[in-house]
Amino acid sequence: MLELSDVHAGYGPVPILFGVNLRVGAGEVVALMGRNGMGKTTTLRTMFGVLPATRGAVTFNGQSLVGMPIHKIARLGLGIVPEGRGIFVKLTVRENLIATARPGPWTVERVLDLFPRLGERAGNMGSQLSGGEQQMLAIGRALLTNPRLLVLDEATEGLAPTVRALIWDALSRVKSEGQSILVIDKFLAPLTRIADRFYMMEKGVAAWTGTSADVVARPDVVARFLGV
Amino acid sequence: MNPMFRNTILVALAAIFAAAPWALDEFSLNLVTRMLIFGIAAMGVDLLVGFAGLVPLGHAAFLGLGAYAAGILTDMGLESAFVVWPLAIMVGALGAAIIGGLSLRSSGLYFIMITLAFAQMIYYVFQSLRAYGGDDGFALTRNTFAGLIDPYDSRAFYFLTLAITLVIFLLLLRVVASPFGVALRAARDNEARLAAVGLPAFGYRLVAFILSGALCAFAGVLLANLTGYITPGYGSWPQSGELLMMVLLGTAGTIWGGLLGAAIFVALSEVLSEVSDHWMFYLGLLIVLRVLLAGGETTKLLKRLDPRRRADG
Amino acid sequence: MKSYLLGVAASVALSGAAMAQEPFRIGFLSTMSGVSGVLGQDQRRGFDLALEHLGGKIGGLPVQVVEADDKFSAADAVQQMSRLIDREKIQVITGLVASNVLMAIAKPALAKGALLISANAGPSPLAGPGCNPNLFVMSFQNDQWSTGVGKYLSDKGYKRVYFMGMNFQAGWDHTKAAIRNFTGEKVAEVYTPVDQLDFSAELSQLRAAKPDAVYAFYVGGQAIAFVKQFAQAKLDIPLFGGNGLSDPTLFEGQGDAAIGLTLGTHWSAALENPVNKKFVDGFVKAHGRLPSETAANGYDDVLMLDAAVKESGGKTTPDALREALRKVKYASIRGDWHFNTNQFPVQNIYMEQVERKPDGKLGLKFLGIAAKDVQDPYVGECKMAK
Amino acid sequence: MTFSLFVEQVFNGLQLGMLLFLVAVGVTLVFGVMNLVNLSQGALVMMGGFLLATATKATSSYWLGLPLGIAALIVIAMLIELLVLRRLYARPHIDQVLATFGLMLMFNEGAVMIWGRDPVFMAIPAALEGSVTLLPGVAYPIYRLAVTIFAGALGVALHFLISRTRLGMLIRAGADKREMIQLLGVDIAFLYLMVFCLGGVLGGVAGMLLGPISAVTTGMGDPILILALVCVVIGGLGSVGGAFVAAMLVGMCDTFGRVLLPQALGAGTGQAIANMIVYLVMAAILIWRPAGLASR
Repeated sequence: MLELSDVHAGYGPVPILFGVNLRVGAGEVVALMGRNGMGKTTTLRTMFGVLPATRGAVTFNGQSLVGMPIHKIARLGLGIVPEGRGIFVKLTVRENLIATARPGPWTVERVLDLFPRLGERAGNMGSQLSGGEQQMLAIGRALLTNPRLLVLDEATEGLAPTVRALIWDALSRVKSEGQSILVIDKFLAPLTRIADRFYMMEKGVAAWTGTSADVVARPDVVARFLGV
Repeated sequence: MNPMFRNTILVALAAIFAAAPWALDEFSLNLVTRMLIFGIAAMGVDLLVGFAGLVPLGHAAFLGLGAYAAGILTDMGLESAFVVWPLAIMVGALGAAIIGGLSLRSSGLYFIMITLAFAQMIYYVFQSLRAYGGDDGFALTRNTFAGLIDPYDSRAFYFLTLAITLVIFLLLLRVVASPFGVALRAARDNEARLAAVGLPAFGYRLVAFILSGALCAFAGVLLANLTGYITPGYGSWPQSGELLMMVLLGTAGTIWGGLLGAAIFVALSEVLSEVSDHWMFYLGLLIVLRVLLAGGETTKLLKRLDPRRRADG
Repeated sequence: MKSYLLGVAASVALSGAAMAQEPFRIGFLSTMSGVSGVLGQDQRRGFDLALEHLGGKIGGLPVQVVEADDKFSAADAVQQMSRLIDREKIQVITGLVASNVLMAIAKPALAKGALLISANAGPSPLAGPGCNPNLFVMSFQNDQWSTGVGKYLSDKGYKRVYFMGMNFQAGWDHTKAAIRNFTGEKVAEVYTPVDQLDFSAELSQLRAAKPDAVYAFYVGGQAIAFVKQFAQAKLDIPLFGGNGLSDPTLFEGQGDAAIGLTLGTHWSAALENPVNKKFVDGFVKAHGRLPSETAANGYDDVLMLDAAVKESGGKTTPDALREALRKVKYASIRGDWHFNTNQFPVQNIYMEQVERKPDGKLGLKFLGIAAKDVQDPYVGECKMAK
Repeated sequence: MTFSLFVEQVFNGLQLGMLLFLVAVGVTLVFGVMNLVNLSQGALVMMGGFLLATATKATSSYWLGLPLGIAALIVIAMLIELLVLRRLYARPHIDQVLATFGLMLMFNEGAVMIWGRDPVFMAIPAALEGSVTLLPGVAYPIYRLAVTIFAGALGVALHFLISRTRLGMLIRAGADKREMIQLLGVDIAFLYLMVFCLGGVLGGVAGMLLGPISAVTTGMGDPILILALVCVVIGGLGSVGGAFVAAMLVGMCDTFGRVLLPQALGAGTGQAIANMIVYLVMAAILIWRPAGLASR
């Protein structure tokens, strides 16, 4: 459903992406990995139209996203959980969920069922939440836009192991509902359990792609793209 | 700019300014004098807008402070410009120190609004000075120069203003190129970095504010002398807006832009008001178009003309 | 530019028969733009109507009017004065609707030898020590209207009067003159800021003081706001003022609230004389409403200049006109009046009242003379060097 | 000061405060959500007066004129946003100040070109004529009371809009994280348009309410704009609640200052300080809290 081919982009005169090719199919969970500064977040920003692609094509269900305003891209069915979570601090938890909600299978009740913790804090302001709660809220908020593709950028960064486990559990449940997901994360082990396919980014291109089984079977790939 | 080209322009400008008194009738000469006077004020405002990145919407207050101080001192029997003018400028600087000290605790939008509010306060002080005509204002006898200059000779007054403007212009060029000017711009671009090397942005900004207030006060003194009459209108908030327009019409952040902008503004309002009683509409339209069509040119220029950045690449 | 065009048009019209005659070039410096532009614009309407009635000539001379806009600012006024005198080489300047503008240009213009004829502003400093042989104010001195009103209030037997005014020179002049000429008790003397538009606090205070009558000096937008709010407060106290409190330019804005206002004035649209009738009828026909006091001054100004130029035998130099103006006699729209030694008018002050006319529009009823041959109180301080 | 005069002045102060609040809300919302200085709000106040006067005259009915006038205001506010302000959001503050200052000049003189220099009349609607007795001996004009109540009701409605509706949530979210709400599918350009129209219309409505009390003339909005800006600064930029508190404070200080200060300090000094009281209060508050009352 999502296809990037030969995408170039950058900040002003500084190029970051040098021809990214990437594809996410319907119902698929795809992981995007790589060391810091290799262009993962930039790829997402280009997909969402925040950064203009200087070359190449981004299509979603056959429709070109290049040059489209950010909100239209989102409305086509791309839901994002951004790096740093981007919670609205002056809104309550419930308001964060419903402010940008669009109709579809995901409802507030189902999200609260997925993350019961949010239900307990429904009346609290966004600014009063812990990091883990903010992350749950960001995921719930993205789900409530009822995206065809959910995109997560570093959804477990800086969280305690128990909270991380909660998030991974929730994502597997989401996957089991048939939701397509594109996920950026640093933790390989849980990703191999949930992702169907992997892309490894290096120096602005998606240098390697393969299934979860391939990743597990190829320690050399892991060492090359993720090792320190 | 090519130095050869620049020098040619400067020489040509100097020739034009020197020849003006003989080429122009008294009306046009007074108009040019007004341009220079507002140029001084606009250069002062530009110091804040273009170099400190602060937008004051109340600098007419210092224009008014200078004019009122000069008028009141003259009324008290001090006639010599050598006494009255420095005192009046000091009054402006003192006012700027107080207002600046209070306003500079904020920045951005707050700074705009707070300077406006303080200027309104001073405006109402002028308006309530019953001994000095209240809202109607009062007449000022032009200050004397110990017999060196005839204050009522338009040419003499023009050359005096021209000389003052030139001196201020050259001084300001040195000021913005000095370590002080560099620190001021550094504070504009990255306050945290400046603070990290132990330089408080507040101090630099306050000095810039006082300097710009003093320049506006000087312009007020000159304008009061040229006009021979002082009203609270000198300190009104639309006047503050006009000072900003002058900075924009020139080019913010260049010092000479203040002079150019003031000249354009004075000429523009003169021409427009001769063409139509509705000149304010067209003035407003021109300002809006200028802002919209400039397309952020001001900011781009700010960056391009910043010597530090230019040195970087 | 506009004035140049007018000038060129006038000069073109002159070629031919009038070629031999030098046109009378006159500067019209007034507030033509901005919020106060209504004053200068109406003054100019009156001025132009008189020119039309005189066949475009003053004292038999073709006229070239050069207009300049003072923008209600002292600094701009001085600059425009310089344009008229230094560039246009005009020596006779009239118009001058605003006190602050007249005050600002008087000294420099007189120093250049120009003749100033104010057709509206009459600030007290220029009537006293600041008087000058080349400065004529043909309209009124600020104190005159309210001198009449103060006397009228005393004559009508009001005991306790509440005085209010705008906080600037004209406000003080007018209000203090009313107080000076009123023999009863002054309940209060309140001045409000010139840009204040809500008088609720002052009106509540006024209600609590329970005066017999109120004198108020307000002009322009403040007059509209004050009169409306006074009516809305349902105070049932008669309201008096000068001509500025309600004039035909304000009728539309004030509506019924103006009905019953009693005003002191040096001229009224209701004055019965043939010249005034011709003026008022002509103005109503041209502009669809009664003329304001500034329009009347503009009109009367031209009539006076016409007589003065005839008196001087067609000479329009400041010296010739000055001497002629000192002796001038003409049929004025306001009846007989003459220049005092300070060259401000000595004239009757009339009372008029705003009423609803049978045609449904607001109009003015003439109540009579409040005071005869009123002169300003500053004339004694004028030491005119002849 | 007698008790009845005190009560009356409280009502006067409330009414002034409410009107200032309506004008200040537009400025503070635009500050908060779009980070834009809008000096053209005063022009919208004036346009409100002129439009209602014209619409009332054309339809011979205040109650028909009111919705028509508001509709026209919405169109004007939209045009301002679409043609000018939209291009200024990413600009430095000086560009915003000057462009909106230019707009103010254009509207003030444009009103002269359309309606002429003579002030335009606006009557109190017949249903709101007359006065009510608040206390024995204190008759208060019904219209002023109605203005206070109506403006207060608008304030409550606005509070409801901002705190309870989706639009309100988006306004608060947009003031917080501009890019994030676009990433979640919200058309920010449309949201900004809505916010500006909302603020502009509230300012215009203030002008409409003011019309029958004061003069409908060019520049009538300018002094109100300045006072509203003071409220915005005292209240804290972007804070609607702060603007409300500040507007009440300014309304009361101004009303009571004009009565009490001349009594306490003598006519001359008292009146001079009464003119400045609002600015003195502002200076005092800013020395205490440089970012306004709403800041923590």
